[in-house]
Amino acid sequence: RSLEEQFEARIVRDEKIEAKDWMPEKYRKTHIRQMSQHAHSEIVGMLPEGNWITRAPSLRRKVALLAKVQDEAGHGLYLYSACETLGISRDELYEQLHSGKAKYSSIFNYPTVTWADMGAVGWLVDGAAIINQVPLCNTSYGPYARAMVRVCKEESFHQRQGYEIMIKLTNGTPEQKEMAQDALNRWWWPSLMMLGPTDAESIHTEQSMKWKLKRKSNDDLRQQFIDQTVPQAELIGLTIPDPDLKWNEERGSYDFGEIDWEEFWQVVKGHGPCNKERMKARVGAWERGEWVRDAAMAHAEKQQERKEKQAV
Amino acid sequence: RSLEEQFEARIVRDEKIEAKDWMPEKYRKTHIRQMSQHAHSEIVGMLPEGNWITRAPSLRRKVALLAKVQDEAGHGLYLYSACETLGISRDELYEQLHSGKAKYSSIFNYPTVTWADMGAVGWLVDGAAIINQVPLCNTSYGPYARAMVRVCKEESFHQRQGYEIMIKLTNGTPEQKEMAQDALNRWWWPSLMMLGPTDAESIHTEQSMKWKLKRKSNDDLRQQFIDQTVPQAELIGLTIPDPDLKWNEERGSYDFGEIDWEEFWQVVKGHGPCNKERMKARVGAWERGEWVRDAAMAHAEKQQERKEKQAV
Amino acid sequence: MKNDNLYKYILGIADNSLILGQRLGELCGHGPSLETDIACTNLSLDLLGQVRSYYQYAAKIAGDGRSEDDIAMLRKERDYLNVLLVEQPNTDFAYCMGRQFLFDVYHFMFLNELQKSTDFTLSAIAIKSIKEVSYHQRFSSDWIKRLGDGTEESHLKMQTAIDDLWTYTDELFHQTDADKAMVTEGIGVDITKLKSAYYQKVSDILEEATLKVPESKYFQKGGKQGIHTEHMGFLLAELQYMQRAYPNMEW
Amino acid sequence: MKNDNLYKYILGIADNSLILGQRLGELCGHGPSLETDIACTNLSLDLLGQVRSYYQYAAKIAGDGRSEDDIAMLRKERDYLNVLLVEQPNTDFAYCMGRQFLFDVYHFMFLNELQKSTDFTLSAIAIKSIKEVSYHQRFSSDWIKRLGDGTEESHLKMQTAIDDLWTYTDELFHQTDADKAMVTEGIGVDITKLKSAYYQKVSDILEEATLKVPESKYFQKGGKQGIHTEHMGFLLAELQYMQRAYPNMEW
Repeated sequence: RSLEEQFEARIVRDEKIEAKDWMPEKYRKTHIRQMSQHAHSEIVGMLPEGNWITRAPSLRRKVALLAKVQDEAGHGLYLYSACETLGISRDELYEQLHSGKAKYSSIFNYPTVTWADMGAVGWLVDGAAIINQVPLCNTSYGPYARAMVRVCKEESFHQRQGYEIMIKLTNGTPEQKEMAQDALNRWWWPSLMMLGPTDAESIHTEQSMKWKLKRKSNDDLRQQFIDQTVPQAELIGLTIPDPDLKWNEERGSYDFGEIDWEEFWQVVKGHGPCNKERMKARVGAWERGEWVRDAAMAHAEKQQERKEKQAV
Repeated sequence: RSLEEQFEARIVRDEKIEAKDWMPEKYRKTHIRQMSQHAHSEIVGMLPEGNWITRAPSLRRKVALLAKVQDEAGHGLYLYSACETLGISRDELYEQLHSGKAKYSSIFNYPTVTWADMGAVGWLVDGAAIINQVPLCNTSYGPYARAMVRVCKEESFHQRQGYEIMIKLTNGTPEQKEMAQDALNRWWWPSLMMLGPTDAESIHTEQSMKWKLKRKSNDDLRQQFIDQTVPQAELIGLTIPDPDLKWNEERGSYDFGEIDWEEFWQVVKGHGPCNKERMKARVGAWERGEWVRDAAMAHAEKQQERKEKQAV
Repeated sequence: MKNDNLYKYILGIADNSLILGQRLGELCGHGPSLETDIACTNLSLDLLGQVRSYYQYAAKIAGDGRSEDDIAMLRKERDYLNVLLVEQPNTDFAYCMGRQFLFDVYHFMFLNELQKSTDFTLSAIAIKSIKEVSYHQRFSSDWIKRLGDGTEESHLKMQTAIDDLWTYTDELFHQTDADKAMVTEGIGVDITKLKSAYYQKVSDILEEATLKVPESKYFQKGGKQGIHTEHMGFLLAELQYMQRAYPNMEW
Repeated sequence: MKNDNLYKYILGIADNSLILGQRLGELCGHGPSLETDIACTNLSLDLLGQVRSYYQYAAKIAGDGRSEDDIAMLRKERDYLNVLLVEQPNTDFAYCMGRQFLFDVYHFMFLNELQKSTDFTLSAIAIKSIKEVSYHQRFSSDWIKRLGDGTEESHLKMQTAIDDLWTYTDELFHQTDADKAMVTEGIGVDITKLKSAYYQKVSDILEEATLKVPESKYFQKGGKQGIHTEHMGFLLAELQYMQRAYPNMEW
């Protein structure tokens, strides 16, 4: 049997592919693309939440938010490392992000306008992310699968934390309730979009299914997200901003309204509310940090030289 | 008679010296030093007040503060222009400021910590400035004297405005009163120092008296300031932070406590609370603005060329 | 509120000038030259002066005891109705002048129409303000030309600023419900009618400045619905600090 | 307040960590590398965690119904008692690390003594915190060495930062009245006794980092009396924004 056939057979048997194993070039490339996109999303995702660290309304929330953003940085780190096992360097990955060649999740191109957005982002965005990611804990590429196990555990904690922010607001003053509803209004549709274009417009799907990089279609994931989230909203007295939302007894699922795909593509193409800001922030941090990274490198080299001299 | 003698005679007759007139080199240099120091003080003085523009507590106060800071910039402009009549360029003057060669009034090296400082600075700092400056409206060098007439008129408006801020605070809530008293506590001694070192330590004075660059000694000016300000403080229920302050019936003046000259010299030598910050702000603005000034110059040259071509 | 549409209409106008005035106020003492410092402070002064008239009028209409300062400084971020353009940060002098220019051209056209308002107060404010704004427009247009047709560096910086800020221009012409109601009543300006003249005027000046007119057809919106960029919260934290920390006091 | 000195003593400790934690929080997502971002967030987390214990204790002592958040976020600028050092801005990474280092060395020595406090709560907080702060000190010292003995550029930047920040070190050892009272009661640390060891330790590390130990004998003070630098007001405007804008709510 060819290498390729052996490889495919391993995947079918649910064996994990490891970094040193033979793999088709396309598998490698597709994984680099998806994993780096995922890593970039974690890193860019630090910005909209980081925006509220200095203004968090209580010390408890400030600490929790810091911890959450730190977790995201940690996720970025695992995922970049997993990506590096496929023979691409961190610098190359950053280069792809900064040049706009690599994508990241479009949701992070929306602004966090009020404190309630910290709740909505945790509840909805992390909620949608988990739905996307849980199946990846069993994906075929070992380093990715293991990273996802760790990521998912933390994400579900973040989601609960976000939902808890919303509970607190909806149990609060009328102003706080309004703030919570407003956040839901603004984040609902972008969260649905987060699960990707409709199946009709989605590319790469079949191949990705085979490699277990994708186990359900975008539309199925979206339906799952909606069916899971609507009761959570109802429970805390919030209204989903979709007049067409209705329980479909027959399907055992919610019917929902039309998604504004024009907005989705505008944001994906780089014209969302914060695309420019996010890239400015990332590129700015990278450029301002260059002398620091250079210094760390130079220092490490000096230390190495000294050690070698001592050893002689 | 020598040129020098004729020159001195004109000054004695209270004639104004103009830019084109002959003058001794030392006269020119002393004037450049004093006028530029004065101009620099206006420019640096924009910073501690500018610090509160975005946080002024009402629209009316915000507008008044903006107008005041704008006036200071205007004073800087007249004074630089007056200085330029003596054959030094604005760029050279800035260079002297930025390199630390030229001084500016030390009072602007104190931070403006609360809104009440906008009152205290107007009342005390502009008050002391006026006492310094009014005699200069009759100084011998024409361009300086004329600039000072204009400056003094506006300064006395600023002083009233500052005092009015203090009145409003002292008529306000206990918190506001406390804020006003606190500002007086912090600005009182630096304001006294603003009138210069004691006569014993003051240099250049005799020559400056002759040229009418100075008409009273520092200690006399200080006494005048104290005698004028103490009743103003009493009127609005504020306490001068000097336990030794006491009306001296015999002298018809207030006796007052020891000034901390060590602090004065520390600040003059560049080690006050904000010396570094102020210079960073000025130098930073100048450096960040270089490309703008270059562009304006380049554009003006292009326009000139076009005009000349059209004329041909 | 009885005159809810009029109230909101006034806030929409006033908030633009308040937020732009606040941004200009940040510059004070930090500009590229003493002359520009004076001029920018002047723009800020003019705008905040106009703003006071608007908020005083809004306070009268609201009739609920709130003062001009309460209205200007004690709303929540979601209740500020300014366009996103004016809240953009002072990234560099090219951004400051670009933002100013793109707003001034609109502002002038808007006031020119508002002069004809059947609302006497609004018309009076417009008549008083338009002279100032005419100067603003001249000032910022001149700088666009200077920087656009100055050095290579300034050309590049000016073009970058215009390209970035362009995305916020379309919102200037979005009508809110309050806008529509006020147009119907003869009080408000039909801003949709100003759009083509605006882009014509802006394009003419950009061309004179040897700058490219951006071709992007993607625009941002939200300010008029109170959904602002992430810069706004920090601006408001400063603007509101004293009123929030010392409530119900006179200054 | 009955225990006024103890209350003020706790605030003096807690405010240092709160303000430094806030400054570190600003950096989040904007650092020179992902690893430093994680580490700086960690410092911030540790400090703010410690801060909560202190303010909870202060709230108990105050006994006037105020919560930890009320104390942390609802005082006026003049009532914050942190040293000027910790409020200095994130000018660049050299300043961030310089500020951290100059504080960490002090903080470690301070907690080391506070462990022996006769006040059970303070001693417990110190015991819990010192492990974290020992790591902080190692982290910032390492960066001082890396940047000092890195490239020419980093050396220059690190030296500039140390020179600028040096002026704020003396204040660390100024005793307030509350400090003195607490020392007498066996609760507080006699910080004057830490001074020479501090400068020795700092100098050793600076020398290892090939940096010059600044010689200036001029120092700034004021923070411990609530007279802060002009940076502080802007920091507080953000820190307090939500508590001020939405008073008396639970989050």
